[in-house]
Amino acid sequence: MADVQIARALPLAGMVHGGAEVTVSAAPAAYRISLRAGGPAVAALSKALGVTLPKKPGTSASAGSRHALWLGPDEWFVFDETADPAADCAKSKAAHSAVDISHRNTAILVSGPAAADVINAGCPRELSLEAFPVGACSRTVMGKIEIVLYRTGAEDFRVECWRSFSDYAFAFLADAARGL
Amino acid sequence: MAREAMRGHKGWGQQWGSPEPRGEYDVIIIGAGGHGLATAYYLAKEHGVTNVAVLEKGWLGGGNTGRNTTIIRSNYLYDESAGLYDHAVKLWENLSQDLNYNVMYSPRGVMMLAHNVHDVQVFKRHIHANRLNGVDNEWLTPEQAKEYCPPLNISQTARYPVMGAALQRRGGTARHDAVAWGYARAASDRGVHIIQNCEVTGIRRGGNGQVTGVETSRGFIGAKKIGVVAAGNTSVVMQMADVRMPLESFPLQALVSEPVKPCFPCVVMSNTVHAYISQSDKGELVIGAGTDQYTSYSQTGGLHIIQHTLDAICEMFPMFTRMRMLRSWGGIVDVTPDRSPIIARTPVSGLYVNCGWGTGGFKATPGSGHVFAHTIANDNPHKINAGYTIERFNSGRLIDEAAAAAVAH
Amino acid sequence: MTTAGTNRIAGKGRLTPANTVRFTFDGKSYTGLEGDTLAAALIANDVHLVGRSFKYHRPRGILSAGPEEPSALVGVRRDAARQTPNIRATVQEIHDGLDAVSQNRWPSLAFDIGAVNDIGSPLFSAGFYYKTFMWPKVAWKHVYEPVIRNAAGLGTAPEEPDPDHYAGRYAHCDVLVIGGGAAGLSAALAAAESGAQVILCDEKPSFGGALWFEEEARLDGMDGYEWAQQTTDRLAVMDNVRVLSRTTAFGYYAQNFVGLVERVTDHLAAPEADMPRERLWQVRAKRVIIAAGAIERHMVFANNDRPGIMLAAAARTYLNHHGVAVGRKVGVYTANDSAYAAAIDLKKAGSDIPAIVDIRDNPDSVVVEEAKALGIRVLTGHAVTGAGGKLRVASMSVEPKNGGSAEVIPVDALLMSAGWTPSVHMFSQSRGKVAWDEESQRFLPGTYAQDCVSVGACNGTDGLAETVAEALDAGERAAKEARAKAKKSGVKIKTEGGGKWAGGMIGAGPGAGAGKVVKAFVDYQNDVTAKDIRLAVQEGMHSIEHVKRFTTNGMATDQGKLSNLHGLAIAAEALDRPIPKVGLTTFRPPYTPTTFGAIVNHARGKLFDPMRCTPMHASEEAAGAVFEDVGQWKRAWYYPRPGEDMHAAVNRECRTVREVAGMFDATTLGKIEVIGPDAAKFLDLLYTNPFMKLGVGKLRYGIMCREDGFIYDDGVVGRIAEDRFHVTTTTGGAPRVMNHMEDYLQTEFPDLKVWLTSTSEQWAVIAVQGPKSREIIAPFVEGIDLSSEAFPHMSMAEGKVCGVPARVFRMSFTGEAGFEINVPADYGRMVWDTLHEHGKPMGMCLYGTETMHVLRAEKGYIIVGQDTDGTVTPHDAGLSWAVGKKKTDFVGIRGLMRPDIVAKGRRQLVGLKVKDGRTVLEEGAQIVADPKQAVPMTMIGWVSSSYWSENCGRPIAMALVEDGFERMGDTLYVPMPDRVIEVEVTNTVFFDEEGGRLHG
Amino acid sequence: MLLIHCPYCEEERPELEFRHAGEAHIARPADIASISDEDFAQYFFYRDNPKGLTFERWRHIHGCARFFNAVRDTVSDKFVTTYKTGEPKPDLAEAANENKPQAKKGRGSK
Repeated sequence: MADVQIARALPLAGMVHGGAEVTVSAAPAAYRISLRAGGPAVAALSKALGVTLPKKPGTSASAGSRHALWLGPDEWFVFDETADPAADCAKSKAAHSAVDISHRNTAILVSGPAAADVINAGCPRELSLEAFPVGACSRTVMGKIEIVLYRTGAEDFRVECWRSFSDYAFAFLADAARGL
Repeated sequence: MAREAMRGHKGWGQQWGSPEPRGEYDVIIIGAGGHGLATAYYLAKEHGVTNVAVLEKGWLGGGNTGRNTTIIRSNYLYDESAGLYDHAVKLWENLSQDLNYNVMYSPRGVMMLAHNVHDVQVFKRHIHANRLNGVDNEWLTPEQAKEYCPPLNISQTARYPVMGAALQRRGGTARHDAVAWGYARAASDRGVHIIQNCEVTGIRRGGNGQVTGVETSRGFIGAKKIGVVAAGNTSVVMQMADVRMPLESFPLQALVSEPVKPCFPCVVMSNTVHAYISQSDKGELVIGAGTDQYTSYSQTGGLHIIQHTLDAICEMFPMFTRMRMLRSWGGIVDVTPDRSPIIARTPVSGLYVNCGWGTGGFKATPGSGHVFAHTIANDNPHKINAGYTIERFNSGRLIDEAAAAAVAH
Repeated sequence: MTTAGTNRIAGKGRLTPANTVRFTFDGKSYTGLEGDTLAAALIANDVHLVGRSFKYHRPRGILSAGPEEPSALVGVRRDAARQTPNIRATVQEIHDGLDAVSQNRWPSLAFDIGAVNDIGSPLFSAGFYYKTFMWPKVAWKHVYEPVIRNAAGLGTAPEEPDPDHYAGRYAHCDVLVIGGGAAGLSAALAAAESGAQVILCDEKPSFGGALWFEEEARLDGMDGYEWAQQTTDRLAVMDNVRVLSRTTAFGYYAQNFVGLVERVTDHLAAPEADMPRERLWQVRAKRVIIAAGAIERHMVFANNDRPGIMLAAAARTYLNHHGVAVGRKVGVYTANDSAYAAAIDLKKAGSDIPAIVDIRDNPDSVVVEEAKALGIRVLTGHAVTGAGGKLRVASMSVEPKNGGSAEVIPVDALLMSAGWTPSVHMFSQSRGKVAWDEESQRFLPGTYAQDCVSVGACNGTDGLAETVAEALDAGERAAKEARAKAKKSGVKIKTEGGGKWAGGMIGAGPGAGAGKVVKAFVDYQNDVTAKDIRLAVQEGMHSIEHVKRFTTNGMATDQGKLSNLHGLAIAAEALDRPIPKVGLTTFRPPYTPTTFGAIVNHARGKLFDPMRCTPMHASEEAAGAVFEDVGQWKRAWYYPRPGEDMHAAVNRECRTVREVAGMFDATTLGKIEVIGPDAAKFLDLLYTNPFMKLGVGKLRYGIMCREDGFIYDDGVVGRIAEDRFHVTTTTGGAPRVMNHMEDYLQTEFPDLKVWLTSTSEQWAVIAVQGPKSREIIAPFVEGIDLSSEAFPHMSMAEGKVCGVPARVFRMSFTGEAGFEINVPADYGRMVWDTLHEHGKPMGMCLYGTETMHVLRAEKGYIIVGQDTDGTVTPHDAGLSWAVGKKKTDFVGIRGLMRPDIVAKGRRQLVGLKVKDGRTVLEEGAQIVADPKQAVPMTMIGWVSSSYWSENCGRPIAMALVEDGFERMGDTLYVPMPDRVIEVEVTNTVFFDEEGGRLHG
Repeated sequence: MLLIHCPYCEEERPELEFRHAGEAHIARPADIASISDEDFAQYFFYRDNPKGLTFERWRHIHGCARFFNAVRDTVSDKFVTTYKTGEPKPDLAEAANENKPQAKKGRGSK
């Protein structure tokens, strides 16, 4: 084969928008799958993945670098910055659908005391710690796009969106961070 | 007028009466909106049917007639549509004189913007079809569009740059209240009873199935024929005669800005960016918003629908960002599966229906009333509304303007 | 003390005399104090004339001290692009450099030519438009309408794009309190101390509401206004409370969703660049407490609009808050007690009060005695029947209300109060039904529709003690309802003093009653007089909605805050019917005019709508691509080289693809991964084509219909494994096809074991097409035998391209041998650049969507949405082969059987050959059989696709023509404005009819 | 903007996350290919469109992505209940009583 330098180009590579109240930055590359499975397969898949797939709506589970987010009654979003969860799913015989979406999505990290306020500029969900505690996750909307929102800390969120919407998402968050 | 002014306007009589209902009418029209009043007027004027009552549960012209953005145009694609709407425009052109009431028909031009190649293809298709149908509609370059409407942003850096526009010069606006009042006065002058605060609660039918009259909040009123022109409430009224309709009712919102000096000379519509705007004689920017997604009879809608509309307005006319919304309101629009109206007989003898105008009924008011009056008087449609049957949904012969325009690729 | 205006009273008010502010009005410079509204500062400088009315251009002054102001509207200008019309001088705070101008006058405010309308006003009665201007017919458009338009319209719209920034925020709370007077503050405090999450907003710069002017009110032993500030401070530091001043609740929507607008910078001389001008708050509250207060009404009498005539409580605000006396010789005309307080305050501040004219015969109240004790003449049972002066009130005519001789009393200001109208706006917007309270002659909250409660003056509650008690209770109760763990607040507030809101009159006063031809204004801004309302009734307008529309009463920028009740009362009197029978007032959003920019907030410019770009966008841009918008996507349209126009570029690209090869970015196509044991069965139901027998590693073109049988979408489906398919959709169709599939899967075929995942953006798709395509990609492909034998047309395989995992499809939308390479999106640009670099020296070009369209048209391939329009079936499109004949069910099967779908006369897709061999038909052009017929012509079809085909050396076109399949070889006509074009009906394949090139 | 209880996510979510999907409980005829034109039109085009309580479908498209059913009053736009796809039509009388507290009367309605 001809000699090619393999280079993965993240859509927002290196982008940071910082301020005292909030920092908006591009997340590093990750492996991601959309995992679909019926009830009976969940235990087997949890075992294969090494993380217990949560059954409670809107919750997540983590093990090491691997995070599994409940998105629907038979749907989980699993991401991992170091190892490919698709490979682990492939080992399970249980009926399921695991689709690689590592490149479909990209992620933005929003951190700081005003993180929730900035996301609430376009996301109509209640983001108090009471309503959306650390570890909470959900598909929702922000401005004119769909996102997956995942709270990783009291003042830290991960915003996942489809690749071609990431430019909009980043610009939106940066605009929302102005003049808080 | 000047004479009345000097007499302190004491001589102006009532524009329409407030008669007590008779025991029976030849025709009862349910709904005193523009279409219903126009139907009554043309029944009296063109068909000599004057023993007519128009029943209205609220106040005349208080439904969609009083709640729309008054856009008038006829540059529709299909023969059936062009025929119907252009018939209406021809009536609009002489309506003030016909009714002796200034309905302020203002042919200031309706410009529809093309923002992508698909829009251009669709508009050209309309323009060609309109030309061969004898309906005016012309293509403008972006520069010509800007000349016609100076506030228009034709910058190539716009999110969806304007690639051109279709302009119908005979299109424009009219004063909605004046249309209802003008028809009401003219119909009343010809003997039609307009009975407000009279809600129809039932449709009575005889042994042969033929309608015999209506139950109302003011008692039973007999009728040989009944025309239902109840817009958003059509399904409810038709249910009274056990007729299920291919209709759904949605909230449609609109808004006006505070009045400002003339700054917007025509009507601009953009289906792609979702903006519909003109300026009223009073100086208000009149802006049509979209429908909410769910069926409702609430006459209210969500703020996000208004937001979506104003997004588009501010994108296309960035100087209006500092303008302010003065008033917003909602109507109930009844929508058919092919977004074209039904103006037809029904499976029930003596029962006629005129409905399904969706978001665009105002422009058709005179034409709709005219052909519906014909349909009721002759128990047969006018050739202009022959295709607007209910049965088309069984046979598949739809009149789908929206499908012809809106399919993206 | 003259630095901040001659009417500034030393020792009065709460502003700091040292904090002066310079501003201009109509070009003249004035000094005011920090904390002044423009209105306060103008009155301080003895300027009462500030505007002209809408219709008659009558001189108008300042009527109020709040957002209900109908008259004092000005334009405010920060710079050329920051001009705002119709700003209420009673709301706008002054700042250094504020530049305000009067409106609706020419050439100047004091001398306005438009005022001739006032003299001609008998002609311009209510509804005058409708009765005239009809003859001659053309005159409306060319003469009357332009004149009317120019006369109307108040201020001037800005002409430049707004450079300011706006922000938005969604917020949630247990309790939202609307209004921050004594009631709102008490309610908020009780709710907050109970542990609820509270948002409190008030439209003014500081909290207090009526405490701004009610000097005698004391709470917890403090001056009322001071208490309000301390309470605000106490709330502001609580973690569970958000306090928003300068924030108007403008819209109350379903399920306790309330829109607030916060004005952030308009009061600042030099706002920081990043600060938004306004911020929209969209609040979802578990409970809402409406504490919106009440609005004082004016008295309806002749010439009640002269500058210097104002509401009594407004005068108290100017005096007690701003330290400004509205006049030195101040008349008072009232129908209730509250105006007495104004007279007393002004008297104590040194103004002369020539008389208090009280329309009541025997007002029995301590304030009457107090006024008399101060030596003020009180004329009970009297009425003001007229005002003298033009640009400023100079006198009032006073008569016994039941007739008698008039006395003209000189004044330089005239205060009036007809009583207080509870602000039920938000309650009404919440879809609550107001009810008429006969006893107090006012509309009050009747039946509630949402989880809210009204407290204080807006609920008809009189007295400070009662208001505070009601509000504390409401606050505590709301907290308990919203939050299970709410505790007892323990808040107690002691009150003394405070005014009453009850009493007064509605409708026209003596001298403005029936039969009187005077200008007694009901709606100031729209110049609606009592007489106009009677005329409307006389003309048969019996519903208040008709009266309102006929006269425009209540439709001005204040939306009837002062005028509605008076108008209703006058109409009711003329109709001789009780008020509730004439109509109930309902209110719609917004409460006060709301800036478009705030509503739109972030969704401007780049954030108006997402612009979607493919991973290869930057490379395409660098290669000179011109882009087109396809939905939200930017797609490379064509790649012009220097000197080439679109036509030349497309011709070159078309030629190059067929002669050598071309590379095309197909990333935007939708992709869905369909997985599960029933995947084939599911696709078999969703597409017209059969899918059960599609082999692994094979591709099939599929058509999707809705139940009506019309083409909904199309695409290529590849079978990756027995239970795994890779489905593609059109670019625009991606989301709706996914929704359509999910709908059937979840609700109609829930027993099928299938999962759908959108992979549209997982894959970058690079199409390499043309005779040299294999040669170009081969060096970079691993694990796939690309030979035609091993990998024939309509096959797919997984392998590696440029070292990254890839799905390679052997397929073609051009009619050439070609490949579509799917690679994970983040690698897309790398693969694209690599292939481009390699292919370019071999003669390969990049091509865009336009060339793609031409090449596919040369082959007769349809584009859904261009050659179909939602009314075209697969049969109409000549795709009957793609409808499974043996299938017993698929979505659309029944729709395709309907009588008009199978009848003759369907429009069918055919090719057109232009007889002259040169003319490119216009897309959308209509087709007729007989070009000589008269208009309206019978059209039998239309041109859906049309191009110059460089490869065919002639124009090609496709068209939907009535019974087109039976017209092969027929001559038809395309009538254009200047000529008729002759065409021949052909099949739709114009190039390589045998299809040999596909397999090369 | 409505607030809609998603029976799968088990909480109320803002309307922006949802897509309305038309009248509920209109099953696709199993023998669709053989039904009459009238029956097909009734299935595909005709709707009850009631003023009052309506059975309707929603999709939590920007949430859990599930379709579900709802009972809503089309006059007040208030939801009576929501339930999962496939569950039977709820007993309206019962549901309405449970969810419809007496309308609160204000001072004005004596």
